[in-house]
Amino acid sequence: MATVLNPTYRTRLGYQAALLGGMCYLMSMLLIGGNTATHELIDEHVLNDKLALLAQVMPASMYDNDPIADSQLITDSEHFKAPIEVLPARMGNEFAGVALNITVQGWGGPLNFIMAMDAGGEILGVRVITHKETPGLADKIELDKDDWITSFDGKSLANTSHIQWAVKKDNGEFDQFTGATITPRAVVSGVYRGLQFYQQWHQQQSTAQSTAVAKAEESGS
Amino acid sequence: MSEASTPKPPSYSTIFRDGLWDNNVAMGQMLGLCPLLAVTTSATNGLGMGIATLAVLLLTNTLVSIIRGIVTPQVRIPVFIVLIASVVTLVDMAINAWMHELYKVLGLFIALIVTNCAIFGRVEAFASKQPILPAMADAFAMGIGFTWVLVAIGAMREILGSGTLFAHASLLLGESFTWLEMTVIPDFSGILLSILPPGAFMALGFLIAIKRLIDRWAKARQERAAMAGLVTE
Amino acid sequence: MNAHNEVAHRAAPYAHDRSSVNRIMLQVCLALTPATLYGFYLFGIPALLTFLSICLAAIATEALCLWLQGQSITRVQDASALLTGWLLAMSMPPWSPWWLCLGAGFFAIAIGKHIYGGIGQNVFNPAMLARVALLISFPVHMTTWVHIHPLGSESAPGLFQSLGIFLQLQPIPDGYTGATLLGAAKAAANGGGSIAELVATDYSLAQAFVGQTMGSLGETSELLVLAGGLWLLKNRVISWHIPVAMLVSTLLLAGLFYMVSHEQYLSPWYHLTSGGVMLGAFFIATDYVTSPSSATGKLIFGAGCGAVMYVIRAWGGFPEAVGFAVLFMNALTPLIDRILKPRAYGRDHRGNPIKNVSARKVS
Amino acid sequence: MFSLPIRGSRGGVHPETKKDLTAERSILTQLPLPKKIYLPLSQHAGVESRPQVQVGDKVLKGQLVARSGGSLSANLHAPTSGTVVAIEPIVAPHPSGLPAVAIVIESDGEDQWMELPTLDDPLALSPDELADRVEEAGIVGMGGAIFPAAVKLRQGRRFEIKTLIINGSECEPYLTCDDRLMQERAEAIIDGTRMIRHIIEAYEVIIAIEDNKPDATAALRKAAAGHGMIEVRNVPTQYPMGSAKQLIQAVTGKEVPAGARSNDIGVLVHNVGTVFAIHQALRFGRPLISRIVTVSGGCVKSPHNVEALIGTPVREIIQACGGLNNTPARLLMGGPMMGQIIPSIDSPVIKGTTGVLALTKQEVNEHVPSPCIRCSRCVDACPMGLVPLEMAKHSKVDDFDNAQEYGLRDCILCGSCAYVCPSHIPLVQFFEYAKGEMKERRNSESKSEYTKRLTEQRNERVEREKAAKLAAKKAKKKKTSRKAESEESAES
Amino acid sequence: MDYLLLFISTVLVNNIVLVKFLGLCPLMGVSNNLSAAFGMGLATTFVLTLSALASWIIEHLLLVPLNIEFLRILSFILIIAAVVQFTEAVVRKTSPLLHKNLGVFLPLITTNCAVLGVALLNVREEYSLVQSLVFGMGSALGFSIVMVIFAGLRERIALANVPETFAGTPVSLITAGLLSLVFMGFSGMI
Amino acid sequence: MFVATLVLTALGLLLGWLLGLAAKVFAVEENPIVNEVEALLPGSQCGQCGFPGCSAAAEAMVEGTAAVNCCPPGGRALTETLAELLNVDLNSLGDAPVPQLATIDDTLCTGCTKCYKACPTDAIVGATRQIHAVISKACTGCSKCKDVCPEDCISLNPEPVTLNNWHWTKPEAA
Ligand SMILES: Cc1cc2nc3c(=O)[nH]c(=O)nc-3n(C[C@H](O)[C@H](O)[C@H](O)COP(=O)(O)O)c2cc1C
Ligand SMILES: Cc1cc2nc3c(=O)[nH]c(=O)nc-3n(C[C@H](O)[C@H](O)[C@H](O)COP(=O)(O)O)c2cc1C
Ligand SMILES: Cc1cc2nc3c(=O)[nH]c(=O)nc-3n(C[C@H](O)[C@H](O)[C@H](O)COP(=O)(O)O)c2cc1C
Ligand SMILES: Cc1cc2nc3c(=O)[nH]c(=O)nc-3n(C[C@H](O)[C@H](O)[C@H](O)CO)c2cc1C
Ligand code: SF4
Ligand code: SF4
Ligand code: SF4
Ligand code: SF4
Ligand code: FES
Repeated sequence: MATVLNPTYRTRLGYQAALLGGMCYLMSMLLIGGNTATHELIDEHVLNDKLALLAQVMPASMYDNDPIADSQLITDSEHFKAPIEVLPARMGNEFAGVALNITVQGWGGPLNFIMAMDAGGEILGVRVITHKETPGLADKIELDKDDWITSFDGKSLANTSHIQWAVKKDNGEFDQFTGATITPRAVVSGVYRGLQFYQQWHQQQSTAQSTAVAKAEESGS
Repeated sequence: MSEASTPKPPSYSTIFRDGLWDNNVAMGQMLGLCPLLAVTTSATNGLGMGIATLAVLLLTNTLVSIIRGIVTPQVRIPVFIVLIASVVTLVDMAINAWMHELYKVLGLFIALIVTNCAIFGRVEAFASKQPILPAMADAFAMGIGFTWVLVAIGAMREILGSGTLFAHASLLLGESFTWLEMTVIPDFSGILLSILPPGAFMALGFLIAIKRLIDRWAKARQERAAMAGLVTE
Repeated sequence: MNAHNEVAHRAAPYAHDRSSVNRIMLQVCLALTPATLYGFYLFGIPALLTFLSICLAAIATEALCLWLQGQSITRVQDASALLTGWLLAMSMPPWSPWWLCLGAGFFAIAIGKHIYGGIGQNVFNPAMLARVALLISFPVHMTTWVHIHPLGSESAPGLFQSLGIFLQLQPIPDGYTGATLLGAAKAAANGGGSIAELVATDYSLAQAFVGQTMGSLGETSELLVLAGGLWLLKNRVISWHIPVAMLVSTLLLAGLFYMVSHEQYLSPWYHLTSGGVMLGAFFIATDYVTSPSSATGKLIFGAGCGAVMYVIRAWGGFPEAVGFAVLFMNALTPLIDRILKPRAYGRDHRGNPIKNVSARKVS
Repeated sequence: MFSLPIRGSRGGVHPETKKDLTAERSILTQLPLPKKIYLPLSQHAGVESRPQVQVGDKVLKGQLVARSGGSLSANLHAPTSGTVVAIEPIVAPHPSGLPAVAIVIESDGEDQWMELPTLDDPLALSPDELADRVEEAGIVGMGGAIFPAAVKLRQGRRFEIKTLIINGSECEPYLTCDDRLMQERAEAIIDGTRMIRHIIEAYEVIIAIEDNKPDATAALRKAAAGHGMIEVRNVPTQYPMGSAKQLIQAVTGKEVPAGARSNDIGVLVHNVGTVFAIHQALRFGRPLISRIVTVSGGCVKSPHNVEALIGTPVREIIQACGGLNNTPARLLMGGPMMGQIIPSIDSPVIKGTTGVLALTKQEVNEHVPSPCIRCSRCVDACPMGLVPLEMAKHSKVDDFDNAQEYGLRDCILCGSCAYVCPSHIPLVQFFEYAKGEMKERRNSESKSEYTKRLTEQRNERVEREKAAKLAAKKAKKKKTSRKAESEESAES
Repeated sequence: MDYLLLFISTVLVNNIVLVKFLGLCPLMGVSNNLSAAFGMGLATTFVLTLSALASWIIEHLLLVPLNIEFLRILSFILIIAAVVQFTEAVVRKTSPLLHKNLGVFLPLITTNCAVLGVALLNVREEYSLVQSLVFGMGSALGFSIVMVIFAGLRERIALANVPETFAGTPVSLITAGLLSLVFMGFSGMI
Repeated sequence: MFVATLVLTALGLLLGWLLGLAAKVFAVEENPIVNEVEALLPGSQCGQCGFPGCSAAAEAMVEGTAAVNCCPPGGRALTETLAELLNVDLNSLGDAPVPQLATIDDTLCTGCTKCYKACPTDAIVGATRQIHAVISKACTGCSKCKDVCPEDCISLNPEPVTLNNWHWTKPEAA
């Protein structure tokens, strides 16, 4: 159809329409081909990225469920402006811990990190996923650049007091980076609020669970 | 783009000279600036982007040259754009699937190769008027020309900004690129400016200034040589 | 003796007042001298070293650039490079290391000025450009402020220690550095602390005005800077429009928000007495080259400087915003100049002839 | 938003007046007669006048030697008696150094007046008649504009003139010719003023004098005492107060609209020198053959005002002032602000010559220009509210449209901007250049239009001829074609 | 308030040209004269707003429901290109004056990364329809402001005696860099 | 999946049709700018530009093969108008040829009227066998008269500088 070479045909509307339509047709076929060839790989990559990240903060040996599948978005305006993603880990049916995907405000924009806690509320690890802080200055929050981020390991609400949850400049426990205090401050306070959130959430969960269990027992009995 | 109106394909040496130096996409035509400046925080990124652009250029120039006979002016732009967009989507998919790390760094800018003015510029100015082989050669020359500028700017900014060159090349491009990685200035905390947006503009500005100096020097030399020729005769 | 050899055939006027570029620049330098000397007294020998190295770097770069462009090197005599270096030094941390100083002087003159063709051609204020570029490039060094250590006092570093600090052979001793008022306020605001509390405990307005505070040479004694500025005004080196507009707009904006919240916002008087506002208003925003030429344009320019400065101070990421504000308004200057031309004699503001033709024709 | 009220006066500069060199010395009137007198045919705004004498003719003092060459031109009279020895190009008293045709009269030493008419009281004559006599006397504006006075008066009659301003401000440094004239001949000036008022029927008359000339003010006040309606008023000393536009603003508070003339707002301005010349012409029938010239400057041994015959070589009036004590850095005709360098010391004094200045290097204070530092002093100094720095920058790259945008059109070339420029940029020269180029362009545009029209006309004609030829051929009349052609050429 | 914040952030803080590096070719190409820059700014505002709207509709009414997101780039750019070309044809015919001032820039805009970039960013940031529009207009305004400021600067630089090596493009680029440096003053403001 | 093809193809067809339609409905006649340029040119068809006449020159200028300053009779004024119209950078052009004026040497002129007939602007006056003269106001310097003059008495020179057209030159520095 698109091979008519007679110039008079070319000025006809049908020709224009057919040309662009045909082009679209061909190209969409091509893309469908491309998509079929790659989409599985891509999906896998995306999943792997997430798992890899999770693995950094929570050893895979800790759980046997699929935290990503079990994840839920929770809005907790008391602690965080943006909704946070909660990825619960279970071993068998036992609650083993949780990973939180949290976004706070950094110096240069949103700062997105993931933190994981064991069932006892002790931090297993924290990793920054994406941020817009100044490279070379505040990017020491990345593990690649500095191991500052590991200073949270093992901390909990129990072993570190409210006052200690701050950068040294503010009389707290954690180092700041010279010349860029705002970023560490944001991370420290984010992690702290994450712990608080966890505490609340965990309590709700267990009360919900216990009431559910109680209910189940009730109905069972 | 004066060659746009010449019906006869220029010689291959002209094509390459133009692409690599004289009429370089980035330095002569001032096109494709967005990716050029956005992703060149390191030489590695520049190389990745350059290769992606080269691939797209090659494919689109070829395809457009093939279909140039049947396109009419009324729908020319949309048709070319559809073609370019498809090719870019394919490349995007491919990089995402097979060079995922690089994809994460280049991000949005792969999709934006569609509107990279350089691609459309070449298609319009060259491929839509020339047979396949010169079109391919042109794409190749322009692509390589674009890539080297990307790498050069990336290198300038990376060295000044962090003292390294081709850092993370193995991570982004594959293990076989490990040999590229090097530290140029050890223990250098870097001039932040150069990897921030202002540094990008200024790096390109200085690169073009350097190109000018070289051109001028070459011309002076040529003239001197010509003069010398006169003297002996 | 025939002047025709020097200045060729030339149209009228054949008379000229005594002004010259060199004279103007030196007048500005003179106006800066008291504040500078006071700064040396407060910050001691390292400050002197910083100052000298920046000025020398600026002058040397100027000479180099002139030579590269094939212009007469004697042009450095116009003292504009000295002034640029001087103002730059006034705005840098007083104990800057040598490489920072040399880099600053070089950047200001080479990139800020000579890329555009030298004196009078640049579009941005060279000194502020260099300061901001360095702030972005080396935020740590550019925000290292030392407490005052007046010459002769015990804590003042001796010659060798000063050289050591300047050449970065030894670090600045612990406890010598701290945050400026604006820096602390910014930190307080970002950390959710109370500004009112901070101000009440740590900072005194009178001290800031007289100069007993930390900061750059040019932001310590607002009083001496103000005196120098007024002297320039009196000598008609600068006009009142920019300084007044800038100070008034800062005062108004800061006052407005201070009324909204004492907790969150700093009092306008602190805004006026810290962070080199006086230096900015009288010496930096008034740079001829980069500010508008009409009176109305100058008013808008000054007000804009004040407003942008306040916005960045109050909500932006940088505590010391004079440089950014001035540069931002520099960028707008060509537009201001184009739009706000003075009203020409016999024309209205749009450039059309006025219509006051009243004489009716007799017959 | 910032619409400021129209201010009394704006801009302007205060150059050192240097008037003390000559202000206290009375006018030298009895200069030795020059041997030769050179009368360029173009001493006024407008077209050249046409010679009425031939080489070899004998002329008497005051005799008409060249007649006005059109509606905008002026008559020229012999300043002394003698013989016309040449009508030839001489080096014009003009910075270009180009030649200009002049009538050269060799003085016979007698200085013999022609017979002057006896006149009735001019105030009893009709204004039109008086205007005719002013024209006859060859009077042009003596304040520098050299605009034919009669034309101005006649134009003024077509408007309702509320205010006649006599311009005695003399704002140019060095010059004191008006000052001395006002001091020494106040009566005559008042008399002339009354005549002008009579001609244009003005409601009020204001003699405006800068407040640095108290003696002149006093003299005129005294002379004007008997005549109501003539007010002698001081205006602030500020250059260019003498410019008509600025003076009108200072005196009446009104601005002359751009592109309009002072007549349009009911004002007429005349210089005191012009007034004196009009007095001479109407009272005594004397044409304009001499004028007061300030001879001053650091290189002049004994600076004085002199009453010089028009056409006297500059060399001779300098000699009358003791000669030079140094080679001048600049030799000027007019004041230092708006005057012009003259190519030769032998150039003649013309009707518009207010002064002859021989300035030292220190006085001129010229420097090699450096780039503009945008200090905007020129903007502040400009009495017209223009933006000289931008005008110059755009003129420099020949972007005249933008130069116009910033005010080139309205520039009066007063030089205030260049006077204050710390970078010593020859701003006025940029404007002179730009104005000249624009004029050239306008000319070439109109020439282009003109030739286009000519071409079209010719083409039409050729067509017509062709058609005619064809018709003629058809009619088989052989001779006609030639005839038609010669007719055509005769027509054109 | 959130919309306001988003707007300010897009205009000043994350300026599309100076920080996000989109639309640089027109910035360099069409800024040597103020009126052209102004026209380009207006035309871009029009197209950007339109494309933000169109792309949101396509994404949410076509691509997502049909699960064919991989056609995103293709369909976005197709629609943008067609709309732009159509507009241009209409403007050229109906208002030659408008065409002279705006229309000539329209074809240029199709290949301006900012347009597709904004559309894609809208999707990536998961903006709502209103947010998309705010973002689109904010970006456009940011683009126009920079365009006009830059044109003003370039007009002045054109009159300066820039050394030969830097005259023209290099000094323009460096100025753009310095302008971007100045805009960094707004960072941290969000 | 193939719904994708369908959607896109439909979209393509629709848009293609729309654009084709737009091109037709909103068609504008070709290049009015050549006419505009031609209207600006002096129209004396003198050929000094190297083209066989003004319309050819106009076409070449619009195409970009002729410099906008190639027409000497038009002078700077025309050059600038054209440069603005065609968006050409004036600085990139070399020096324009200077407009010339013809002068007839009256000691040699025999009054043959050949020049009179050749002049496209009727700039030459004089009847048969009388000395001819050039009205400089009307002469475009096309040299046609010079070419036909059998006595070789016509010369072309740039317009002389006089007191009337002299003006200050552009200052050197700053
Ligand atoms: C170019 C530049 C980038 C900056 N980036 C960051 C950043 O990413 N994170 C941060 O916390 N502060 C950043 N800052 C902010 C300042 O350094 C700020 O003054 C500092 O955070 C205040 O903390 P201090 O008490 O350590 O001086 C940056 C400053 C500059 C000049
Ligand atoms: C065609 C023409 C007509 C003029 N008519 C008058 C006139 O009617 N009245 C007048 O005062 N000046 C007239 N002028 C002269 C100028 O306006 C003259 O310069 C004026 O007196 C202002 O003096 P100035 O040169 O000091 O500004 C005329 C000028 C021209 C070119
Ligand atoms: C800048 C400038 C300064 C002038 N200064 C004087 C002056 O001092 N005295 C004067 O009589 N005319 C001066 N004139 C000329 C007047 O504007 C005006 O032409 C003159 O007064 C009209 O009178 P006239 O036609 O009798 O000469 C000056 C003109 C200009 C443009
Ligand atoms: C009142 C005044 C203020 C000045 N301010 C500055 C300034 O802030 N920064 C600077 O680099 N130069 C300044 N200069 C010097 C000079 O204008 C500067 O070197 C030019 O910008 C160079 O083109 C100033 C000059 C004067 C007269
Ligand atoms: S006075 Fe001179 S240096 Fe100052 S702005 Fe005007 S032209 Fe420029
Ligand atoms: S010469 Fe022209 S621009 Fe300069 S001050 Fe006088 S009127 Fe203004
Ligand atoms: S030179 Fe000018 S007037 Fe002569 S033919 Fe060419 S375009 Fe026409
Ligand atoms: S050169 Fe000769 S033919 Fe041409 S216009 Fe002049 S006079 Fe006429
Ligand atoms: S590459 Fe972005 S606009 Fe050209």
